[in-house]
Amino acid sequence: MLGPDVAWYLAVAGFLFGTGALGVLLRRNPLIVLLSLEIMLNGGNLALIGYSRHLGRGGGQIFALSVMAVAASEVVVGLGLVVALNRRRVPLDVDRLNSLRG
Amino acid sequence: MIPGAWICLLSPLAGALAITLAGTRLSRRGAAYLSTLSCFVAFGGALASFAGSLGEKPHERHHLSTAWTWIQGGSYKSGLEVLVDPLSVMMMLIVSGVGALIVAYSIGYMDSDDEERRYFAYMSLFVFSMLLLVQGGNLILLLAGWGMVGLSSYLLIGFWHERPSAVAAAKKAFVMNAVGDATMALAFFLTIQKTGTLSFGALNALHGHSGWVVNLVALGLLGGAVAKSAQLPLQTWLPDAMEGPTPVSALIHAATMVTAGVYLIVRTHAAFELAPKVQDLAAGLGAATLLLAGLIALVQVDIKRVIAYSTMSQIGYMFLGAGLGAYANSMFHLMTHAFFKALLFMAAGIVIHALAGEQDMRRMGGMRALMPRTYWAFLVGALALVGVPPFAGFFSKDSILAAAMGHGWYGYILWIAGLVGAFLTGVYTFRMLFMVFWGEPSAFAREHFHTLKRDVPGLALEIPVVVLAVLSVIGGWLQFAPTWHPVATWLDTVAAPLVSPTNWQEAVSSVLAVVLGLAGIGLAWLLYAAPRRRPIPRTAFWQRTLEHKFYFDELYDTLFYVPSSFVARALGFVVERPLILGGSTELGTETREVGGLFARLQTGLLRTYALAIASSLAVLAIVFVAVKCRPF
Amino acid sequence: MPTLLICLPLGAALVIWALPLNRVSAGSLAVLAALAEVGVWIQMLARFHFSRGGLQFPGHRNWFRDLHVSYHVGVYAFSVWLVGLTVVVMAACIAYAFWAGRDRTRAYFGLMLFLDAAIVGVFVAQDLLLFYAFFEAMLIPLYVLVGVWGGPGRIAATLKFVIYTMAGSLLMLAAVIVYGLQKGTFDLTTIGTSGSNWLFLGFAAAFAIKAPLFPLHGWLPDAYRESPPEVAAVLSGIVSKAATYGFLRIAIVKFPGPTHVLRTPILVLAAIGLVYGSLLAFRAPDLRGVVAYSSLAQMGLITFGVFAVNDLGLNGAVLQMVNHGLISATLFLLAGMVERRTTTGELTRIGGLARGRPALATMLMTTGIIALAVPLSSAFAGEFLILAGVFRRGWGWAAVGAVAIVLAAMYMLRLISAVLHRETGPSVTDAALDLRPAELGVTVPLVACLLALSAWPAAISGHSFAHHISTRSGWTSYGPMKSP
Amino acid sequence: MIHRPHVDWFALAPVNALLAVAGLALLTAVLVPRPARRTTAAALCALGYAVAFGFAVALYARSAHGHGVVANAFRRDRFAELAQMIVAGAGLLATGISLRERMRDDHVGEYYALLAAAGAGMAFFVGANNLMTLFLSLEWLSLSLYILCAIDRDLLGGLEAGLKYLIVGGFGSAVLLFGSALVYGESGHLDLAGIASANRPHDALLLFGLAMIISGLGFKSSSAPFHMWTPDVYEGAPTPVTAFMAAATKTVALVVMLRVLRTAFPQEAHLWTVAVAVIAVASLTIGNLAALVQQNVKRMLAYSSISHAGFMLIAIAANSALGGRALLYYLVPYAAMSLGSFAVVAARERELGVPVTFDNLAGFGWERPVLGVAMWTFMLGFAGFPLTGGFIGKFYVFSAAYKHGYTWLVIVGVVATLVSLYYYLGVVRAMFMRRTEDLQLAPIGGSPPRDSLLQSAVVVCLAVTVGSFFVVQPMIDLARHAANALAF
Repeated sequence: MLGPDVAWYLAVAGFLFGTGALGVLLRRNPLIVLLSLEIMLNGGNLALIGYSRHLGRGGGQIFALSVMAVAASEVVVGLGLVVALNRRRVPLDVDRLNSLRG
Repeated sequence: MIPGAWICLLSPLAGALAITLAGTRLSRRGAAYLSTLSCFVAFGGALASFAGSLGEKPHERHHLSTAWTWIQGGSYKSGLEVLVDPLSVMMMLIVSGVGALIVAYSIGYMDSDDEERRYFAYMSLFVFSMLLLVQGGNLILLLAGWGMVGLSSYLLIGFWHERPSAVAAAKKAFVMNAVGDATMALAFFLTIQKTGTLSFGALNALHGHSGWVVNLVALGLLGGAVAKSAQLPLQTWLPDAMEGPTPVSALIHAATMVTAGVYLIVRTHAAFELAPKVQDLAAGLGAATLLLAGLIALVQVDIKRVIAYSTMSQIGYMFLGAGLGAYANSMFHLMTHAFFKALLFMAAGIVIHALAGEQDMRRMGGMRALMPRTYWAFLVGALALVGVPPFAGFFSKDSILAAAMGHGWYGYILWIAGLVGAFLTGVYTFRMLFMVFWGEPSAFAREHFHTLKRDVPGLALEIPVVVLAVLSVIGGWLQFAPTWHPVATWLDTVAAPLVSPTNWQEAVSSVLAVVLGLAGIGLAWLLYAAPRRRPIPRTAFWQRTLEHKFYFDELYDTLFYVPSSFVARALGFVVERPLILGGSTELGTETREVGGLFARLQTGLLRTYALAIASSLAVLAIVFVAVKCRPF
Repeated sequence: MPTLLICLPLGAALVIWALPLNRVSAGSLAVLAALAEVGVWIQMLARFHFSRGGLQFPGHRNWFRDLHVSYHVGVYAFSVWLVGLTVVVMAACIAYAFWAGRDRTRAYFGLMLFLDAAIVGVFVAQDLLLFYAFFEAMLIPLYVLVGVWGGPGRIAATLKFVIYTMAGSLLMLAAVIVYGLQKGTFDLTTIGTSGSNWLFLGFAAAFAIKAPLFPLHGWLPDAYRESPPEVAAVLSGIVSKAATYGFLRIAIVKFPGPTHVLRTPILVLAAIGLVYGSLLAFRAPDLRGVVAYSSLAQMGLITFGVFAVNDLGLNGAVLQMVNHGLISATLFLLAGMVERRTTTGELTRIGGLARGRPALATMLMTTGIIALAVPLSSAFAGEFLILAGVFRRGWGWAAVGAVAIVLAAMYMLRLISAVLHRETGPSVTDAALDLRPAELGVTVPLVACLLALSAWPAAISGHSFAHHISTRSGWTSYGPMKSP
Repeated sequence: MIHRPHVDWFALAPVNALLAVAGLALLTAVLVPRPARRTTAAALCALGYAVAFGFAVALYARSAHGHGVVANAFRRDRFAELAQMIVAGAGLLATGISLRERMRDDHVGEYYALLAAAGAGMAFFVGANNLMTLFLSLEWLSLSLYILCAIDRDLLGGLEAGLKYLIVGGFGSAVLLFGSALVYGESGHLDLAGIASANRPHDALLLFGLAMIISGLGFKSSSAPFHMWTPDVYEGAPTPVTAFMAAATKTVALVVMLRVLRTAFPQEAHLWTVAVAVIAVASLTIGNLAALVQQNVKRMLAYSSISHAGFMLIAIAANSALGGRALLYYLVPYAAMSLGSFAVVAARERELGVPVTFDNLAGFGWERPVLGVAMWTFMLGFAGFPLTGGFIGKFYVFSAAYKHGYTWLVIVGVVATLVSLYYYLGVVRAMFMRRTEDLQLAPIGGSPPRDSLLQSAVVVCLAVTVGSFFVVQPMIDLARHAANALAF
């Protein structure tokens, strides 16, 4: 089988996932946070594709494709919300979204 | 005779219920008549059963009539039953007879008291209870009557319930009797456990059980007896009980209820005979009480209290006799005592009534001139009390003393005590008589005295007194120890005496007793009535001690009442409020505080939420791997 | 027939809630329903074969099969008496409420009837889960009855009451589940005995709180003080009996071993409660306080009887349950009537009520005297049997009981004289009339029942358990009661 | 030529019905004139749910033997159908509750469309039979819900809730995705049965995957410690949406969790039962304790829903047929109670125009007896009192736990119930025992006209709550057949 072993793909995928997670945990700008979410999902995608290559089955790739679609729509919704908030003169900072707590 | 017994028992109850239910629809006088009638009906019933028993051979005179099973717990059951035997018949006669007379007397005494109805309802209730006590066919009914008389005496002592003193006295009487009830109840529990029943026969069945069992049973019974009969150490309630109307004192605290203890001992003599020590104790208590009461009576100034103490001391004689096993003699003295003591109370009552309720002897005096008939009645009673022949007391009291001589050295101690008591009796009785009736009428007496009118109340006051006076004279002739003794034989089947004094014992004790009694009278005359009076010898210590009744009240207060109420208060403040009421609340508030902490974790910050998920996910994953793969 | 007893008040309650009735018609409907309930009970009493014993008038319907839970009702001899107590007291209380007039009438009477049904249910349930359901269902109306119609401190009181009781009930729920699943059935008549102390404690906790027993009575004073008098009457009169009934029906029967092991601690608690309650009753500053603590003491006494586990104790306990139910109900109702007249229960501010108020005096006097167990009263019979029974477990217990009897005399006489006697209290005006006919109509029947029982206590103490029971061991003596 | 799998349209009928009405409802937004729009859209939505319910019932009747359809991507069995019934019922009621919600008239079309779409997603989710469909349908319903939370743009809280829900939810689903990827990789299968059948060495990555899947589903079922979004979202979102989420989302999340764990990971049972039990305890503790101090009723209900997730997780942890029955039975009264209680809150909200707190609930019970009594019943039901299905539900759950040997879990549950009494009864206290006079603010412009639709919805919930106490046997039979589809 061509290319590196599946473990490498998995490592990269995990790295992406971790990066995204850190992004969500650390960044305060909702746009960046959404972006980090995308990265996490893509980590998942990469893992799926890598595995499906490794297993020689198509399922994983189909899964990955559909996930892309889902991710896109998720971002769309997210952006919509961000825009709506921005219209209401709410600063783009997730730490300021704390009117609901306790 | 069975129907007679039931009528005797129930008619007073019917009277009480009728008066209660009728309420204001029944006039006061009507209530009075109804109550009196019911008591006389009871007396009729008693007579009927007496006649019935007379017609039988001695050993047949024992009938038990059960209405229905009153109480039952599994195998144990006791019926609602009346016992008709010589002893109960005798008591029925005394209780209903004297009771009827006294209730009749109350018509006059309570006239124009605005709660007459209540009074007469209570009186009937009392007569019922007393009859239940003496007729009850088993121990638990005896206890029932025991408690009921306590109740009705509570009601009657506290009859004038606006007076705090009356209410207090009533409570005191009830609680002290409750103590007695409790000890009796404990004795009965033991009896049930050992014999499984509470019929009077159960006490004979105790025979063969270990010593402590019978001793405990006998002690429990004795406890009840001393409480009810105001003997040492539970005697303190009786004087205070004089807060009640005078007829009540006459009926409950002289003639009937207080002598119930004697009845109890005679009725349950089987248990006592199994426990001779307790028997001696009873006799000893009796002797002690008769001395103590006699001494205290010397310094009392309230006429009713003097009579009350004399009652205590006379009952002491009866206990002495019963404790020695001279049952017939005690019962005989009980009967005569009922006559003359009731007489004394009622005569005193007339005086009090005539002096607008004054009871202090120091403010009386010279009443002989003002009310001669009452004086003669009172004199008869006094002589009977002191035991001067041929009055009733002579025949009954002296035979008890005689019985004491037949009981070894212990008996002689008791005997001496009895003789001293006889002397004291003479002193205090005639001290009272002289102070009240002799000499010149005091200013107070002249001012407040008003003669009785010759109307129904007046007659109602006088007739019973006359009857009782007659009885106090002839009542004793029923039995004269050396020659003939119908009472003894009558009671023989129920309680055979343990001692039979010889004639010379009888003679010696009679002579001594009479002599001492007369000596006492003489002393009283010297101190209170003689033309040239001797100064009354006083020592401050004895004076105070006697006036404080040997400090029994104070003792019991500090021993029981004060501690218990202190403990109660302490529990309230130390345990109840902080721990039991407060504890739960604190727990609740603390839980809420913890809840507050958890709520504060909810910062509202997105990143915290994500962090929570991430970290717990990590933990979960690591634990899984650790458990399943055991890499380390 | 038990089903009828449950459904009748429930139906009436629904009708009252559903229809837009006015004050009077709602009230009278409720009273009628309660009286009908009494009638049904009398029917049941008449048709009950006391000689035969055992479970009678059984009713059985499947509830859910896979855990063997069913709707199973029926009455034993002693349950008959407790049901009777319930219906009678409830009728009296509802009638009193009707007369006294409660705002939000429909809600109020609906809840009272609901409560009626729930309590009856507790006494007739023959399935563990059903029993538990009724046991908790009692709380639902009580919570609101106290919380809405109660006094100023009602909210705190009712919260405390519910949390306390639920703490016990939930432990019982755990015990019920474990016990039932272990035995594979929840049917009380067929479920076998268990030897687990923990299960026993689970049940005992619930009952001990509901009764209440000594350290667990924290809810009692407030609840009894703050609730409307008739609700207090129900609380102390019958709801508490559900607990002792539980001891009787479940704890000692299904857990013979644990009962044997844990008898002493429980008797100790009962003894402490007996003396402790009496002492506090003796100190309590107000009318209801005295009655409240006295009922704490009384529950201790009844527990004595139950845990004597012999025929004397058990019979006495049943008798005393009925007695105390009637007594404390009457006393609370009378307390309510006094408070209506004097606007306070402070014993220092009332007094001398007897003068010119014969009916009130007679009622209070009679009840109080029976309450302090004067001999010949039914309460005396009950206490006598109980103490005679517990005497067999050790004379010390009976001695404590005897002391408590003296204390009872002390606090009851204090109550009577403080209310009726001595000089007239500051808040007693001449406007405070004697008992009205309606009030008499409510209290007289209860007192009449007490007097009737005094004349014939054996009616209950002789007709609560099968007669041929051995006196040696309680649970076998109880054994014949299991369904034939 | 491409091999086309046979599609069992009947199995998909509930989903499709909802999808269809979703589309139609969207069209109303443009085709129907504004005045009629609200009612038309609502009617369509309700119709869709009704039809879906009907189909679900029919399917339940006809799928005694569960089997995979559409290339085994979707499973047609009674387990799924029963869940679909609950979802459909909840959606129907939610529609009724939403009708009079005070929101601007634009977007009503979208609102109902999304409501239907979310329902469709759930209906598919419960049947999802492989990891892909699982993830897709999860996103499907989540996206609709994100928007629904934020649909009322006047509601600042709504927007905040929406964004929070979106981000945290995205995080959760990313976790689920990665977990699925790992499991797929290690087992070589996407479909659940295959995962179970695949013989694999117990390797760390699969366990990581399992952990991630549990977390992802735990997130949706708002069970601690994945719960933290719940209070904020429930409080911020429009109340009818909250009602729908509380009832339906939790239902499907729990049902699917049981299906996945049971079907795909039987070998790891000894792991995940304990894990789920621990999560249950956490949810019970945190939910109840945090609820104690809440003032806002919606927020309190949110925490209570967390604690109930805990209760139902106990049933899952039992991992037995009895547990399955317990879960499926409990879901019915639970859904009814949460829908009902949020509906009552909504009614009060509309009267006052401000968030409902314990204080401004004062006297509500007497002003609106029907709603008051209903709320009272729901609270009693949550607290597990008799005469409500909540009681039987708890009983079953505890029984399941005990049978599985988790006696300690029973004790925890009991204690949690005790704590929960405080705030549940607090609602009753506020409604009935506080006088209206102590109320700070008077209802604005008097009370709005009685909302008969909402009222009837509440009454239905009431009927279900109480009825499920009396007719246990039939429901248990339903639940048994459903649970047996999981081959316990």
